[in-house]
Amino acid sequence: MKRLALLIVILSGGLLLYATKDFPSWGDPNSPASTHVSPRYLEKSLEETAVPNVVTAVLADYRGYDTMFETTVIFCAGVACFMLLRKFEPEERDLYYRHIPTGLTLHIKGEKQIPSTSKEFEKIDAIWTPYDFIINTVSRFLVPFIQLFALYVIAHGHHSPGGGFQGGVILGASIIVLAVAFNLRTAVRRFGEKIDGIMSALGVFIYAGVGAFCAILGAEFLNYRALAKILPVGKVMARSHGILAVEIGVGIAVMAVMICIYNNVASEGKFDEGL
Amino acid sequence: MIWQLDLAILTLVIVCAIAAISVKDLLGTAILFGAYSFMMCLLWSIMAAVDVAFTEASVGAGVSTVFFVAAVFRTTRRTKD
Amino acid sequence: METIHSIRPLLAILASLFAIPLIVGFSRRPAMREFWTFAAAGSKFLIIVSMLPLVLTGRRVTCTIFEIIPGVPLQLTVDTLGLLFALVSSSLWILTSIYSVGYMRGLGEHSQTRYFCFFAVALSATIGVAFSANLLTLYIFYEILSLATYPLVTHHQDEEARSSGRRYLAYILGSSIGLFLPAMLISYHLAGTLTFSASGFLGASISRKVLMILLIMFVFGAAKAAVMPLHAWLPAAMVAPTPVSALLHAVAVVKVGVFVIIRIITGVFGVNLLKSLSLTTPVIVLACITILCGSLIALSQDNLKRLLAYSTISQLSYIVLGVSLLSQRGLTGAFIHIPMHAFGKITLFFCAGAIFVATGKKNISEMKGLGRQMPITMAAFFIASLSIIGLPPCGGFLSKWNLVLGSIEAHRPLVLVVLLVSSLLNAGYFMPVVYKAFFFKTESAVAGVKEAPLCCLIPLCLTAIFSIIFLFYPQPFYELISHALKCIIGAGV
Amino acid sequence: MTGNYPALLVTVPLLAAFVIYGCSWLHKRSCLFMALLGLTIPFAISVALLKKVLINGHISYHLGGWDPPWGIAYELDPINAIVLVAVTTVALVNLIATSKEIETRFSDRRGAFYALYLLFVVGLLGIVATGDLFNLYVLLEIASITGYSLIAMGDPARAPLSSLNYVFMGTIGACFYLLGVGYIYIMTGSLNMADVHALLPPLYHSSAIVVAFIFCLVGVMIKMGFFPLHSWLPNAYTYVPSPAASLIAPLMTKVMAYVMIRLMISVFSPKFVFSSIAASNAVVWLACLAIVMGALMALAQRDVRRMLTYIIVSEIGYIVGGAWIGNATAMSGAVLHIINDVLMTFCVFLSLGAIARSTKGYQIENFSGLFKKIPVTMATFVVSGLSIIGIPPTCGFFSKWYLILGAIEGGHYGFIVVLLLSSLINIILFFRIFEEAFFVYPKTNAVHTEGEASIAIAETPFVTLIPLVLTAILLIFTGIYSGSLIALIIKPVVSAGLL
Amino acid sequence: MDFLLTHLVAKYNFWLYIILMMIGLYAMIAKNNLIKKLVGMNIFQTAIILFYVSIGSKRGGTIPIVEHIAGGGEHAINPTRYVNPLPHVLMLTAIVVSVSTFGVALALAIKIYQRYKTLEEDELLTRIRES
Repeated sequence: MKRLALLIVILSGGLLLYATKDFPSWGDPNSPASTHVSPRYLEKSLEETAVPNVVTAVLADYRGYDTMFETTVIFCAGVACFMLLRKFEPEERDLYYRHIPTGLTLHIKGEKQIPSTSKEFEKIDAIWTPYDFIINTVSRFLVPFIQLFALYVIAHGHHSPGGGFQGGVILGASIIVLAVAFNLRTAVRRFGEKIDGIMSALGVFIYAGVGAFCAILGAEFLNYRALAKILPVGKVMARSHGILAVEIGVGIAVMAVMICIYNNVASEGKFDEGL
Repeated sequence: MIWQLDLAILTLVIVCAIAAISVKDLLGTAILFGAYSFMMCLLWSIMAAVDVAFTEASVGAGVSTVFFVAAVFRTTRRTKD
Repeated sequence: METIHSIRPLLAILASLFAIPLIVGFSRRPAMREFWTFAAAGSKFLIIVSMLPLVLTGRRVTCTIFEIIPGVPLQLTVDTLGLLFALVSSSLWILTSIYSVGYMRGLGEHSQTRYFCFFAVALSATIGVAFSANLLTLYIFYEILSLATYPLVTHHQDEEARSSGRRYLAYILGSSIGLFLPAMLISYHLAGTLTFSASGFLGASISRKVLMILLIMFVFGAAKAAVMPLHAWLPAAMVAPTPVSALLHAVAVVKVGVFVIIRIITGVFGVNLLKSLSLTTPVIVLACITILCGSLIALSQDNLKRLLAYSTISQLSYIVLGVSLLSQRGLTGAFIHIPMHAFGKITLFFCAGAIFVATGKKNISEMKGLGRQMPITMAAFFIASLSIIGLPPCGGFLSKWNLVLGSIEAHRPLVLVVLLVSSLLNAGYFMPVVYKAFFFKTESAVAGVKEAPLCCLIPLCLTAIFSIIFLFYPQPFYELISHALKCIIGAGV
Repeated sequence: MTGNYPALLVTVPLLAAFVIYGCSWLHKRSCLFMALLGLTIPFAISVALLKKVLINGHISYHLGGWDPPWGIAYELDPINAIVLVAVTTVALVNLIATSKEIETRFSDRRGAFYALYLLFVVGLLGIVATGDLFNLYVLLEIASITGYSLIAMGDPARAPLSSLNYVFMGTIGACFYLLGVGYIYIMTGSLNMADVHALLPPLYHSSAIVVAFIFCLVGVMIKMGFFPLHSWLPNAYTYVPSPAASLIAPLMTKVMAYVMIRLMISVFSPKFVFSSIAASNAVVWLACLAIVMGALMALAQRDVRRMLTYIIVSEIGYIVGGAWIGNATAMSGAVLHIINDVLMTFCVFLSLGAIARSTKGYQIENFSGLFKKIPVTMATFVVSGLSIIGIPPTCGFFSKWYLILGAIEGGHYGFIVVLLLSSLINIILFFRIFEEAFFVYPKTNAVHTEGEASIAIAETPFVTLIPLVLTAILLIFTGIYSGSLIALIIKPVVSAGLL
Repeated sequence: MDFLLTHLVAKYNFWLYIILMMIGLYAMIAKNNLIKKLVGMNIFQTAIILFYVSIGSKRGGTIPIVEHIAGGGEHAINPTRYVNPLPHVLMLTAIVVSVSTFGVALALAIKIYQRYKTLEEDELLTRIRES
């Protein structure tokens, strides 16, 4: 196998090397890639979409259709992780509870359980370890700031690097930090699985829905210009707003999916203690 | 652009990549892989691809590594190669 | 030639297909089920007969269903030759249906519904082959026939039946896909059409070597004609219930094979082209070998049905031989051998089946003295074997006579010798059966046996009688054949 | 609204998938209805589009209102449209036919299942319709990721591993494709297929373009399971749950084969592919090898489903061989075979799924006496089997007809021999099963003479049976109308691109 | 030397990405551990991203965020001053695709581990053969 691998690798590497001889040299401003299609984005994007960050303009508008599917790919991954890993029935019905005031652990066998409304008891796993105070406090302190930054990244994607993806990932990461610092149950209590599932669908739905809405308004699919009919702005600014709308959708979807993947991977779909 | 820096990072990237696939501890692989992603992200920001670098920093070096570590915790650290 | 567009050829094909839902629907009521079989058989026969006057007045009936491949529509054309074949097979279907009822009920066979269904499909396909206007249509029906007969061959569902079925499929489908299909495609590539024409559609512009290869591929591709060495499926297929063997392996299937070869020689290549390049010599040689070997092997058979199978193999090659002689007499002989052999051979199979129903015996050695118990059956057997051997007062004489004349006409004396030797061999394997039946003492095993049920008996008597009638009244056949010959030979002149 | 059909075709199931997944958290029972709706509309749209394309000719749809090459465009010609119709038909019919099984088998995650199902269809539809090289990659990944997860839901013992292997192979394939696109981009600066097509001719002799083509092709070939690169396919398609099997097995490989033809004709040109690269003979021989090896490996299997997966490998060989012979007839044959093979494979997998209700496994031995038990289902199985063998008048015969004819025209006799040989092997493969199902009594049933009464008929439920029968009939109809299919739809497009 | 200058130095990014790609591909095919294969897969994907980003770079180009003055000036933008944004856009998509594939693959690996308690390919195959 190793020899075969080496052979394939060398073969493909050699082919690629052979091809580089015809490449324009690195960073050549006169290469076809830099002269054929892309100049228009640089020249016109501000004028046509009112978005100075050309990457955002291309991402969400000129090639917005790609990005819609990119978000869909993320969504697929979330749904796939849910479908593959999520276990609804626990394998063994051994329940562990921790009495919060005293720190005693209760082990219940059989059908009985403590109602989840109880404030004094906390459901735990057999492998429960006490939380680390410093980590807890720091992360609790940090999470709001992370989230604020994430919102900034989403909202300011028009003018600076960033956008829905990066913001969404950071937003998701803030919840993941909670799950790592405390445990998965705490994180899920804050941000439930159901909400998560609905939000992942909602995010991509916003994106595709904006596109479809443009089509309903009589333009092409994803032609945000059509939004000018209902928004009190000009056609160029309508594009800018459309981009913002889809970026928000992307942010929601990516956040929800990141959390979903983490939850399922970290707990093998049992939604217990987590790591 | 400083080509010496560029070259150094490129070398580091390759070193990280080779290390990541040859370390015999999967947790080590995870961390090395995170380092690799981060180097990559630096490389891209040098090349003025800020958006890509940002994404790679948050996705590749950040969330991917977390997933990776989570998966390693849920499976095994041991590997034969 | 005047052409009439009519849906009648299509109806003739569909008549038996329409019966299938009815047959399946009445699977729990045998009487109704068999009634529908008869109804289909009768209506099919009537439709075919209704086209007879049209064709005899020199017109042809066409029915284009649709264009299936550019230049090659799914098209049916009734010409004299096809009509001759269709008449023979549809008329015999009626008789076989009667016989089937007796046979299947007499033995209490299982899965009778399936049996009648596929029988009907097979007949449709046979008529389809007869009426095909081009090679593709013919091929389609040919394949349908192969598949429809497969469940009939494996009817008994035991290991022997299944292995025979496998062999049957291997030979028939293997040859048709492996040889016939590429030959057809190459012809299409060369000629751009596949429609039969009296002078053939493969032009003389094609090199002799290619034509020769194509001809050989076609002859072997139509493995249903059982030209050696692709004959082994036929004896194997004798595990089928006797009516199947009778109709399909004496009339429909094997005759479809030779009919395809006739079509190939007369419609694809054209007699004149073949004659001018004398391409048929290898076919003649093959046919001669098959005639002799088939008869020789038949001599050594003890199982009556296997004997009949080998006899069929050799008799089929008479037709192939007659056609490939390319002389007027030879063609006449070949064409007229289709009905003559059909009626003769089906009688023999009916008899074998009747014997099996009445006694349960399959081997000749166990049939000693059977003539006294089953006189009618054995008499019919005697008449039919005379017909196959080619002796008067039976129809078989006519075909043999024409073939002999044809071989002289074509200046092939060796063929004449083969024909004569083969006739002797035919007598050599048939006469002992009759002799044993009538002149040996009745064995205890068959003592007290009575004739088979009436349903079995009547058809075999009828076919035997027809065999005799045809000698004295061959006029209808001759008329059809002379029309056909006028097209085939006259076209190029 | 009709102007937006090309976009709606893809986005209606997309939106439906999101709605389904969202709603599955609130109300589980409405999922099926929405999924059906989400596939019926695209089906209607695809038919309307086909009609429109046939009347008005080529349709170009600019997404977001940006003209290509700056924006993304959908290009629809008659071949695209017919493949789209095939995809939507299969997806819709399969959903109807297997809905019952999905509902019971994935009851607690049916929302996720339907969402992935629809997204898979979205991916395929997009792949077929798109006119942008990179968009194709993204859609390819959608189809792949959904495919991986649908496959992994099968037999818990084997499916995850086969799926993971598929992930590895599939990612290599997609990455190779992406690399190829990168090479095209660096040389031309464009990603739009038509634009690239126009820009390429001066670059035909550039090594980078040749390598780009090779990488794109190898990537696509991995995805379609072309012979030496097929190793993921048998396992993945053997252990996939049966409702997904009859969706993925017919569509994925065939759509990728279509992508190959698309690359050959409308990105690169036949002139480049057949004269500049001059590898067509080698590829055709490789296709011959694929056909033979696929057939032989199928012969070695006792598991029917596994056998069928190897048949898929050999069918892909047909398409590749036909496409690379390099004349219009063979190319038409290849395109026709894509459509026919979609239908045949669909029918055979669907009936196999229905048969699986009545058997314990997919081993040939389990099939004994099935005909008595489920006659109609078996009949459809037989029809699809005959079609795969290539018996007229089923559709399989006609694509073989054009393929062989093209091979004769191209003088490629090895391909003819191989095609016929594989047909012969297919006869053995299928009649082995037919024999078992029709003429062997199940072992438990010792009574030999009166088989009829002892086996109760337990026919497939109507919701599965009717689609199945319709598909089987469709096989014959496609065969009969293949002449007009070629003349109206395939030939005009293919011969415009070819000699 | 001339060759070196024109082919090696001028295109060293293209060379290095090939090395990374080869490492990744090798790991994917030759490694025995499924997680290692996954790492190889990711390296392979990032190598391609590196390649694309290299296409987009321009000597003397700056980040593709055009300068603008509040209120909007009608000055012409000189595209040679900014790097090519299109590959960046494409690669954002590719990164997302790679993380999605990674997530699904990890889920599959966990599922495999749950059943067979190993992630080594050879051990998996023997265990499958035994069962």
